[in-house]
Amino acid sequence: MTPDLAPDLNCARLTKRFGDTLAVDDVSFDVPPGSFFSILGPSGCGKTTIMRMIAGFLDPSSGDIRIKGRSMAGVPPNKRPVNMVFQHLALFPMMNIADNIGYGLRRQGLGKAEIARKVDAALERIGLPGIGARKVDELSGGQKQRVAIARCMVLEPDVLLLDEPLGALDLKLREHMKVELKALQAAFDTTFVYITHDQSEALVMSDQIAVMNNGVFEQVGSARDLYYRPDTAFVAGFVGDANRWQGRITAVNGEAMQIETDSGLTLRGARHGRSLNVGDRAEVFVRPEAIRIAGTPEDLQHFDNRITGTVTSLLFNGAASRILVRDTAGEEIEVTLPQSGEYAALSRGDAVHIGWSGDQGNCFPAGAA
Amino acid sequence: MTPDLAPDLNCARLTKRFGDTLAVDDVSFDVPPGSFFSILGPSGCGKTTIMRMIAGFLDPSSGDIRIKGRSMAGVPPNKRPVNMVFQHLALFPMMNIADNIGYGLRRQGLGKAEIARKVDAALERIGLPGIGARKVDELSGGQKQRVAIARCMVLEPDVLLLDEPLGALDLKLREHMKVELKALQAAFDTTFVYITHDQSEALVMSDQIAVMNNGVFEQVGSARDLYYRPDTAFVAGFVGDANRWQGRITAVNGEAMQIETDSGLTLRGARHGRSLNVGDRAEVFVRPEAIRIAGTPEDLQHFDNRITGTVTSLLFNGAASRILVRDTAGEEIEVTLPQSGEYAALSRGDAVHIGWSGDQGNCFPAGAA
Amino acid sequence: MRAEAKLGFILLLTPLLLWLTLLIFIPHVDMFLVSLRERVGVGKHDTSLANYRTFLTEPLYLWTFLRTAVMSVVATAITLIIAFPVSYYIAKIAKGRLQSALFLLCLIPFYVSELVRTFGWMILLRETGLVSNLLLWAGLADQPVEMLYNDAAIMVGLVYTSMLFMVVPLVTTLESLDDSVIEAGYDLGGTGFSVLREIVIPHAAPGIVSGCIVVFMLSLGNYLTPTMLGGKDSLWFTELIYSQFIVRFNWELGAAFGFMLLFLSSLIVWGMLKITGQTLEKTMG
Amino acid sequence: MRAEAKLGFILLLTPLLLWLTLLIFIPHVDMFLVSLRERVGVGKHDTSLANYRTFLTEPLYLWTFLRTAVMSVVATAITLIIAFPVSYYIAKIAKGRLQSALFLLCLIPFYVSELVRTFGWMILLRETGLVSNLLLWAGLADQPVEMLYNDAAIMVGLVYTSMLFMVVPLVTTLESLDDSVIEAGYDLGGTGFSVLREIVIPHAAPGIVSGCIVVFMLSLGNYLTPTMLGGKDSLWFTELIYSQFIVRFNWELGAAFGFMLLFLSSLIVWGMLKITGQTLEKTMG
Repeated sequence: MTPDLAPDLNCARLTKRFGDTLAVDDVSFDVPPGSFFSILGPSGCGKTTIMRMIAGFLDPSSGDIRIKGRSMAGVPPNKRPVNMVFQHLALFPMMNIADNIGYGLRRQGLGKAEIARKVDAALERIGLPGIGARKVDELSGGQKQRVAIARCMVLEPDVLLLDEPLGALDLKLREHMKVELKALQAAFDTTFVYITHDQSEALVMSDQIAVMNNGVFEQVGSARDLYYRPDTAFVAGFVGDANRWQGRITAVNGEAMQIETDSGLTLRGARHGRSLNVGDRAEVFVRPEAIRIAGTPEDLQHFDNRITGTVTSLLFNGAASRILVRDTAGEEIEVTLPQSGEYAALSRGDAVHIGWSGDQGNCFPAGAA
Repeated sequence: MTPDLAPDLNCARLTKRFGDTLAVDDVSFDVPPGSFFSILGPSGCGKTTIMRMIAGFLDPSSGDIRIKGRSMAGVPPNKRPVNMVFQHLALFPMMNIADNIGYGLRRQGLGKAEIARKVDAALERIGLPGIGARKVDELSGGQKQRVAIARCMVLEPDVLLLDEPLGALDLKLREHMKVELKALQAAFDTTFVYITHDQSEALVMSDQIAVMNNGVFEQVGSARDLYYRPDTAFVAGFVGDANRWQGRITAVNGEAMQIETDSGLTLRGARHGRSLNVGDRAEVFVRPEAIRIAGTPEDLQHFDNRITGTVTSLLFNGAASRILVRDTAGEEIEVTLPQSGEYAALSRGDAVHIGWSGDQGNCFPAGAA
Repeated sequence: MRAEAKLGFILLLTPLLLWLTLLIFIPHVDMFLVSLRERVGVGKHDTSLANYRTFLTEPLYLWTFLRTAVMSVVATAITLIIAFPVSYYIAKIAKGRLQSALFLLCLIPFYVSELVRTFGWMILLRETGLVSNLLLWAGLADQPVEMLYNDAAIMVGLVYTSMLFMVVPLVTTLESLDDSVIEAGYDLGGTGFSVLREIVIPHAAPGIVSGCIVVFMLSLGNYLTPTMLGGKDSLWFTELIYSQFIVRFNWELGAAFGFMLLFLSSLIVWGMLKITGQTLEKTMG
Repeated sequence: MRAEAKLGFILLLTPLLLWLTLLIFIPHVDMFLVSLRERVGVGKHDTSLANYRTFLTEPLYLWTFLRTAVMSVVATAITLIIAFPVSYYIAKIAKGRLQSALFLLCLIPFYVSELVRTFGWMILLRETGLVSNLLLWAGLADQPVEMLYNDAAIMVGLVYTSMLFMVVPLVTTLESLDDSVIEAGYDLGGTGFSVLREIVIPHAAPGIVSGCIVVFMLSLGNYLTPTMLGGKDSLWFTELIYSQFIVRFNWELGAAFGFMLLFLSSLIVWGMLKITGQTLEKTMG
């Protein structure tokens, strides 16, 4: 991952038009060798289009895709050194597991004995030795998942593309597969390009994440960058949960600023280098876990945002429990309860004091998302 | 919700057999008026069968269902004072929104003017006034959801059944609809019976949750009861995340006990009233957020379980970030990072000290789940 | 799509287009041209509408067409009434093997040659056949009964032959109706009848319409069944066409008859679509 | 299920069961019984296998059956070869309106009466018809060409009539093949040919088999097309049956012929299923 390594995948000014609509708009990025790169965005943002262009199922309207430095223009899907794990896995139902995994090797013209050896090695590696003779529909969801990955990995592709492969799994298994996928990527030591609309999948697994919206990359960075230092209002709203206010800036002092929200609150926030001036309309995002609860206003003296309100709802969810607090302006603010179990005894209608530091209030020009 | 109120819904020794398989096995429960009752369980546990028996689409093999005290035996679905929101909503695609909502009222033989008035009132209540003339497929997922609820609520049922209605929505919307559903239930003040396999839906919305497995209720209680005081190993494993060890009990001292795990660790746990004796095989569950991290072993002096290990993986997910720690026995332990952002700078391979209080280690007889 | 793929598609489409133009349009255009020729002598022809005039001025021809059309409409209605519950059962109630088996049953008429099947019925229904003997034996008749050569026999033959063409589109549309939509209909207070009228039939409408069109046209154009099972009074319009071509060798008049059949039946189908408020596009859904 | 619902289902099933027993089994059983009777005098019959003996000892009959079977197999093969790319195009490539329109095209043969359609071709292909004149005009022939009354004309008629019955099952099975499975085939290094052979055809096999069975049986049992388009040497087995029933009034021999058609063709279908390793159950999916 040092910068002097040539990127495994390089997309330069990639653009795709469908008729009048611009699905992918001048997107450029590099994926370093051996890294886990995710493209995160809502459905219809163009992430699937990018993936299909890399795989070769779509031709870019303009721009170039290079894999290990070689341009892919005009190279058909079956000649590209990339393979893809499809959303619904697309295992071949008419073949058994061994034939599924061996399909690509047979296409390469390998001998029977060598194919059998490689297939066995791949099954060993995904922790499912000896299931080669089974049928596809005899496997569980998680097993199919692993077979789909093995079917690509036996071909030793330069880049493995994964198109929301966890979407079809049920909840508990999905949590488990997140960890497992990351481990498989480390074991195979191959570049993974992963697309998803689920921010927690992207955050947990990726080395680098590109947040995509309306055909453009809003921000590319590590999970921590996106979460703590979003570049745009869209990223702040899409990655993780956030309370959100709109208002007008009344004072700017270096990075710190004061905003009068439309509902009438006065909040302090930070612009983190963005161009915002007094009188501009702005949006403030505050994460629920950045807000502290206290029994008395004195406990919150060190915060420059302090609000008194009443609890309207308790959203118990174990370690991720939250409360909704109605502030004096009538809006509801989501606040994460401390994991320690403090304040777990709060109930509907209780008065609480909440506060957060102005530095935690990310400000963006309004209307940007 | 005071106990002297007659329950809105009462199921007594409900049993359903399909051929040789026992889908629902002698289940009894009461749902008090105006409460939000959830049945939580993995797919195939029998929760859908219970719901279909309440709605009248299936007849119980034995046992009785009473709604507001009236037995439903032999009452067909169209005569029961319950309505159902289906998993895929089942809006009538051949009708517009107003006709969808008015369908049940027309069946009751109400006059046109009154139907129109009630439909408008219902649309108003779900926050979508004036969309009556639209077609079903012109609505977004969340709007359809609300229309499906309104279609039932205009009939003022005694009990509203909801069959995983959030399953078809995308992630962000699902989070939002959890809060909204709870608010709708409060607004309509009707008894909701909700079935789901998603523990966070059940935990966030419900007054009471029944955890179901293999046709029986494992535990009925509030979200907090299930999370902090699970009655069975199944509940401990299904509700929320947990680290899990199997081993043999080496000492019992009142509620506290000591366990030698199969991997060779010595852990302390608590039996919370369950019958466990020295020499029994047992399972211990510890929640990831119950485990504390420290830089030096001294900081963990007050915990009776202390382990030193190395970080094998960082699972960044904003406020719910975790690390995996490999202990001396080679097992991986999931530990939630503090929300404060402390220890956020940990990286793979770092040595860490972790510890938790023995009271947080829930012990169950092994093989119970 | 890359260029070579496009070429592939064009190659794929070629047989279809050939088939379309060669086998559908040209014969009909040519037939129309022939029908416009009036025989004025041996091997000599003029272009005129004389053949169509003959059709319109001879009451027997018009009457036969009308009879054929009415009988076909009745056959279509009977087929629909029988096929609807059968299709509903196949699509919504039968599961697994039973569903496959029932569907296979609807294919059976195509397994046995129409000709052989019709002869089978003739053997069964004739004066000395099994049914007649059964009735005699049971004392329900005091002399052999002839059940062939009447309109009822034609009707049975037409309905039987048409069943598959009604069942397939009905099963297809009914299968696309989500079970939970029907359950929601009951759950919200609907009775069996109101669910059928307000939910099932509106949803199945495209299938009903396309099934009816095909069955109507098949019945109208059937030749073997009405000829063999029908009596002397049961003249079918196709028999008129056949006799012009084969018996009288008057191909010009036969062509005119053929064209009138196509034209008038299209008119009827169009009228029906208008009346029921359906369009062909909706039907293809 | 509650009792009243059960009653409803039984009522629904009744027409199906009636139809099944009355219209399928009884006629065939009766036909078989008739075929076992040997006419020993006017109105007097013995039970014997004489009719079947006649069939097996007269070379013309066996020869005609063989000819019919071979022609039908060829017609089935040609239909499959034309229908497969068309079906693939309809199921996988065409979208929306185009898809509907193409499917509608396959329905067209059922819109026009088989009789009228056949006469249309007769007009087109006869010695004084359009095609013959075109060839003369283009200098490709120096005297009028008769294109009717030969095996090629029969083949065109059979393929055209059968197209829908091949396209429908093919489109159905091909539509059930997930697009991404085909894409995965390419992505993992497959060429167009290997994807077709290893993925598309194995998946479509049930549709191919059921389409082929129906088309083969329809061709074998067709009467109008071979009779009218075929020449004197193009004797079709159904013509033999027809002449026994209608011309010679020998219903017993006709019934035996009909039964042999059913039996031998079933044998052929069974043999084909064995050879291709398919079962009827798989075919119904």
